[in-house]
Amino acid sequence: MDEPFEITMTQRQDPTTLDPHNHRETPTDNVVLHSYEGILWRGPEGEIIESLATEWEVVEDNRHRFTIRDDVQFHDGSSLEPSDCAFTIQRIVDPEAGGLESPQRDQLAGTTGAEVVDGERAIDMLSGGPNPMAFQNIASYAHVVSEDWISERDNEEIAVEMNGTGPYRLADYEPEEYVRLEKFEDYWGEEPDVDRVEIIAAAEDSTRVSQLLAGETDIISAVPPNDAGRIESEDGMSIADIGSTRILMCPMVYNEEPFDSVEFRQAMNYAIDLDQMIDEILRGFGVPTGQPTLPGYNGHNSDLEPYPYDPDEAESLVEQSGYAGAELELEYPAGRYLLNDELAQAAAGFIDDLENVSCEAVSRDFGTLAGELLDGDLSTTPSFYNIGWGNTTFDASQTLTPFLTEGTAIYHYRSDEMEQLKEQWQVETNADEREQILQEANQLAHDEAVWVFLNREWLVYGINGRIDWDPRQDEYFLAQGMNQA
Amino acid sequence: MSDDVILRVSDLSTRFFTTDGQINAVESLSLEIEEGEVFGIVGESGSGKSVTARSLIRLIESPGRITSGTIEYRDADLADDLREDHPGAVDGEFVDLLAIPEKIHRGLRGTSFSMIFQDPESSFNPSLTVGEQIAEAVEVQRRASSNPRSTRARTRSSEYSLRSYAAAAVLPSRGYVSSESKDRAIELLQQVGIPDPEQRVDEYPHEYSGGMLQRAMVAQALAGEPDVLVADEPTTALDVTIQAQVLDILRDLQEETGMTILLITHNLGVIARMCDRVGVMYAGEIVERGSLGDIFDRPTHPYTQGLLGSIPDLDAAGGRLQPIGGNVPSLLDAEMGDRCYFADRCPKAMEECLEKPAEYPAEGTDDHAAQCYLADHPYEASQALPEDYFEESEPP
Amino acid sequence: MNWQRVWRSLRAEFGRSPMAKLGVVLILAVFLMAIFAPFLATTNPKAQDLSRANEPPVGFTDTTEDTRLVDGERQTVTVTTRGTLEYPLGTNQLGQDMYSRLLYGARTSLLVGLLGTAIAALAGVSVGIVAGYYGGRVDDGLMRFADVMLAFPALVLAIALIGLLGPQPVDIPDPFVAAGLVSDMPETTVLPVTVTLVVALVNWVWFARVARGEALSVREKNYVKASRSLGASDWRLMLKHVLPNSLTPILVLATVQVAVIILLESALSFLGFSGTTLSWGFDISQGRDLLATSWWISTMPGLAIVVTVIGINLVGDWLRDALDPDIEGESGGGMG
Amino acid sequence: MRLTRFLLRRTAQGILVVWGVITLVFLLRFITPGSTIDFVAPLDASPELRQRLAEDLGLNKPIYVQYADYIVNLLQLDMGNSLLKGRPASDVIFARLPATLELAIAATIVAILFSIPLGVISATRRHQPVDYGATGFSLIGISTPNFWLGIMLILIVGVNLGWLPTSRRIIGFGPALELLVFEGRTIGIQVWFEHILLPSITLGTYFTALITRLTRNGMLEELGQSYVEVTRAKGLPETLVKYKHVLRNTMIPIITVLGLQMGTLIGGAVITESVFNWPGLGTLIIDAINSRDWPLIQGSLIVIGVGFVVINIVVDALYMYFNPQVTFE
Repeated sequence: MDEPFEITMTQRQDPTTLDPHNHRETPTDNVVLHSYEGILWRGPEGEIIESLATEWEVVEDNRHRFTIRDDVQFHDGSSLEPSDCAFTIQRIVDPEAGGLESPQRDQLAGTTGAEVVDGERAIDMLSGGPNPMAFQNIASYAHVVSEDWISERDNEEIAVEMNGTGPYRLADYEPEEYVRLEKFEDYWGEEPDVDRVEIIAAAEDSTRVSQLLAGETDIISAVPPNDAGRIESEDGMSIADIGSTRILMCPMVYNEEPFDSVEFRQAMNYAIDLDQMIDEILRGFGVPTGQPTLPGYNGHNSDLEPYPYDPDEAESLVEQSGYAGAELELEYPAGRYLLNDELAQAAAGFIDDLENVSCEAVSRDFGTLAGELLDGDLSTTPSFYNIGWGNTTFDASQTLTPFLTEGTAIYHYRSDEMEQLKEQWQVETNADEREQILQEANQLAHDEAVWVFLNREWLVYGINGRIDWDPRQDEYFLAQGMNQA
Repeated sequence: MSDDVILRVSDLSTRFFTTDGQINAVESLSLEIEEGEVFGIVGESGSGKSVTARSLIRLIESPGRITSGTIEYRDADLADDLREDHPGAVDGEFVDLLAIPEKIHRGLRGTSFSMIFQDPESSFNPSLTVGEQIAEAVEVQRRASSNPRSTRARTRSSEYSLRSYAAAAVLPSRGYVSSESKDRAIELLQQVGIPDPEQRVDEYPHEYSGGMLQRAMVAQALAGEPDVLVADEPTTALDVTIQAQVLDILRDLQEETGMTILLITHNLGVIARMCDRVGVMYAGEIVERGSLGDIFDRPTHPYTQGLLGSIPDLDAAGGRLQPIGGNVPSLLDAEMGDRCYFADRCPKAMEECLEKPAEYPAEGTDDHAAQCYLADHPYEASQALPEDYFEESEPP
Repeated sequence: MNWQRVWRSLRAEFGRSPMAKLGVVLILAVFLMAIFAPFLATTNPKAQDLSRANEPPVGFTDTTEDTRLVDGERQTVTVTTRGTLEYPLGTNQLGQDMYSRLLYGARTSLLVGLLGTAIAALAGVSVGIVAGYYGGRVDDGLMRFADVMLAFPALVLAIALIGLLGPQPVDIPDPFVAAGLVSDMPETTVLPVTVTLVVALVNWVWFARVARGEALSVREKNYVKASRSLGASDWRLMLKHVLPNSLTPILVLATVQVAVIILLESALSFLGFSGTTLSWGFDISQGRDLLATSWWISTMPGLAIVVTVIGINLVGDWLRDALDPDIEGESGGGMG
Repeated sequence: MRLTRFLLRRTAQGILVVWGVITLVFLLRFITPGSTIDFVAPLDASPELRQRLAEDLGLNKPIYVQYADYIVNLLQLDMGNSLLKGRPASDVIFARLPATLELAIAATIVAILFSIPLGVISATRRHQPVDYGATGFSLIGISTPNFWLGIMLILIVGVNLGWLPTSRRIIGFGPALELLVFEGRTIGIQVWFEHILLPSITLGTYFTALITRLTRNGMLEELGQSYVEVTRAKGLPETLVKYKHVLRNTMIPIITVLGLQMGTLIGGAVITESVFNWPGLGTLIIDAINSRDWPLIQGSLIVIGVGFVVINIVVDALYMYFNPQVTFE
């Protein structure tokens, strides 16, 4: 191969920083994970696989050990030491350690720090008590940085430079315009096929599709299903798709009229024809859900079916609830998820079709809506809203805890039963026992109809035929997984 | 006399086509102007004087149009130049100005003909200096005379690219006007008696007084050293003392350069002071013409008599016309009958006046003539129309 | 002010100008559409039929490559859809009737346009007259404040305020539905209150400037001075002399402002800052991602805006030509 | 002399206006519901974390202290750190500014290049087909929402015909020029031009239409003035009459309107940037508002306010240049 293989990728948003620990957005991950690697990593199906650590084990309930590779170099030429891995964890959980108030701290919830194991190329991750989520979290978060490199720089420099161990090093970065990456010649792992990558962003769906069709870019994320046909039918272009880790739902605040009635909440679920929404709006790119947890996740309850479409049942449940004639507003964040505007409007439309309820979809900008949801004050939370939630730990608790148990910033539901279950899943380390508890919680969420359950969001990519790539569930699209076709 | 004639107008009609109807502003007008004389046209407001002036230099704009007639201008060189390309326009030494293309005609403006307008305040572009505007007029002449033999060269609108127009719009001092022209503008200002011309030349019109502006206007009109100067109410807007000054300047310049002046005014005092020959205008027609003496001492047309009768003292500068009874006639075609237009105001109107009168020679010099039946016939009171004749027949 | 004379010159200009006639016809049509939307609409504009989504307007045939995921397999088929009379202007991605949505969208545009202009005029004229009439420090203070307002681009200020305050929609009951004359149509029309207030807030300055100018000149008129020396109160003078004299230019300005505000409202809806889902700008933004496949969803409401605003501008030209006030700034304010 | 004195006074006034803008922008933050903290704190932050963040950002001080701090910092050109980008707000804003300026200037050039000749031709050939065409175009131009126009241009020129790229900026004018000057490669300018063409047409159309209208009406009015007849009587070439004399006077009202309409241009830029994915101040402001990034919102609005004031001073100076009768009291 004489010609260098160069590709351009377009995603929805630009990275907000290049600091792997100072953000919480997938678009930023999609850039920094070219250069920074985790201690562990995930396979395409979400399974935990080795990365910078080759072995991992539970030493004690509150001590998890990782054995670190010895053949790894950072882009600046220094070699990876276990202390770098320990520093990475410290930097996230301890504001004093890395000079950073990391927004990812709660992603390592329970973790109190990390230390190098004397005399071994290994580190111990420490937690206050039993930590059933330790390996799941490390497989998803904590991307390793060089302690020396970080210590020599202030946070503003770290935000615009990168020095990781990954297969690509930063070549050129113009904030909010592009990131250019080139192959790191001394990468420890398998040499990637792609020599140079440019990552750009376009918030508009149509813009990304146009860019792909015009040959201005090689791979785009979040293709609206309407345009999938145009791409598929274009010579040398194709679609790749996979179910994501995100679900869409419409939470209802449990103590506000009329949603304080379980019957009413159930009625909302019976009212919508979810299958038709998925078929017609999403063109099948989606799967109906009936519980907060996706199949394949810890705690998924396979006995639960999505609520069927039954408007008559819905109307009679509304009558039973005593809230006939209710007027609802469904507030949705405009353009935040794949066709969520249309989905929310359609859901509102179906509810509005009931004889005894009227409903209107109201578009909100995500920032304002998120502010109302996240202030921890239930009274400012809209009583009925649409939101999406990604769970990259493949564990039900990461969805159940924030939404359905009291005291988190975003909760909208509480019941004594759920609170009891939460106490258990937070500490239970026996995997089977924990699975039971989580399944029970999912059953409860389904029966209580805490949300109007919508679909699992689908990842739809448009790809130029010169690239061969299988998409990942976790929304990452990284050049190291792409091959020249 | 025809040897001395410089401008020969025959059968000139100018009409305006408005939404209210056709207006006959100038109607079959004929006159001859001799080289070096001051010819005056006098008449009330609305009699078509100004339109006549504009017609002579072809400055009639839509919806107006010169509908018939010829304006012949004597210029042997011009005639030679045009004989080949526009044979129809040339007659001996005379060139019919209405038969040559606008482009060639434009080349004559400023250099062969020039005009002084009545309202100095609105006749200058407010956003350019007075000097700049006079210098433009000089420049027109300068460019024309740089190649005096060829009318085509002198009438071509110079090598002026779009770029320089744009530059001219933005940067007024660049482009068209040369510094020689500017110097000449200062001289001209001095000539018309503007004090401190070196400084004044760079001032804007709003910094000038009305009288000074009118002098500047004279300077501008003279900048191209025209053969014929048309002065349309040159002093109307000024107060009496300044009127006199401006008229003196005009008279002096005329004597100095020997140019021909066509002076248009409603002020008989001005006429008396300036003119050699006079035409009296009424409703778009010259109703009487003759030497100054003919008109003032031997007026024939009842209208002229009315005009003169209303002036207590002709020698008093600024003596104004007193209104004659009745209304100035409408020039709307639909309301103009085929008769003497003055008949409805004429104290001596007779049945003959209901037909269009011919031009009759009158007592006095050779070219004293009047468009009135009475010029050649005695007045007979028995044929007079009843006093209320026109009131009845006028449409309500 | 002499209303008879105003009326006469309006009529004369109207007779002369075919463009004025066209403008009045367009405006009347849009008004009738908006008012009688419940009768003219063939379908409830909010009623969805997902199985009839993205149908082209009648007379058009749409052929698309449709890729669907069926049991985990992607299948691509060529789908040909023919427009039907049932949905004369086609349907959107929810299978809603574009024609009916167009009619109801006119309501939002006109409601916001007229109400916003009325508020802006009321506020602007009051401030302007007070400033012009009293002059001096009052004038300086108010006009510097107006300068500050002008230094914010209208659209940016509007986006900021709406983003920060939320849409605050208010439901206005539809009288025809309430009276039972039509059924199966929306019972209310949504007025996006924040948008209305914000467009008024960003446009009052133009009215203030015009009213101030008029007040300044009227103040110096002799009859006003005379009335004042006779002891007439300031308020009385402002209401009796200054206000009526300012009406003509304000009327012309208001016409133009309605157009400006309609454009501004549609721009805000387009950016998702409105608060109603029945608006032309909203439909354009919804159709934007479907441009390549379903061009009519964005095109139809876009044309509706263009036609309406042309109509208003023509009427504005007519008023201006007939009444000939000297309005500073031609169209005043701005669209986005 | 006149100009210098005038500029000094206008600058003083401008500073006052900018101060007003700053104050208003600052107050805006306090009248709006929702706390900044909600946007800074992670999705599931604990109350303690939120409290600490508030302290870090100085959000718990009294308002007048915050105001004083803000002014003092601004005087040192410190607009605070962008919450969203984690960099100084001024860096973010000034990095975006060239894109917006390029777009605005390109649109203005498009507008002036087309509108003034069009207006002049239209006025001088009144009631001829070209006049009807120009009048029709300008009517449609001022009535078309530019977001819709942009979409239609993308659809037709970008997608259907494939002549021009549909979005993005790729390269700034500065770097493109460097490429040309130092390396002699025209590709930079070419790419820059291809990308800016549709956005600048979209943004410029309203102005083109507006100025065409103003030019035509102004020319018609001016052509009726007596001095025009005088210039013709002088024998000046017709083009000189129109461009030097008449157009110059027509410019006076046009300039006034342009100054007042600058806000529209900036507002239009917001929309155009959003449609064409143009990385300028407009898209930045929308992002900043959506994420309640106050330092960024305030900074952008202040920069725009200052720009507006500066442009208007320039416009006033131009106005004075074109209209010698003006004396600014």
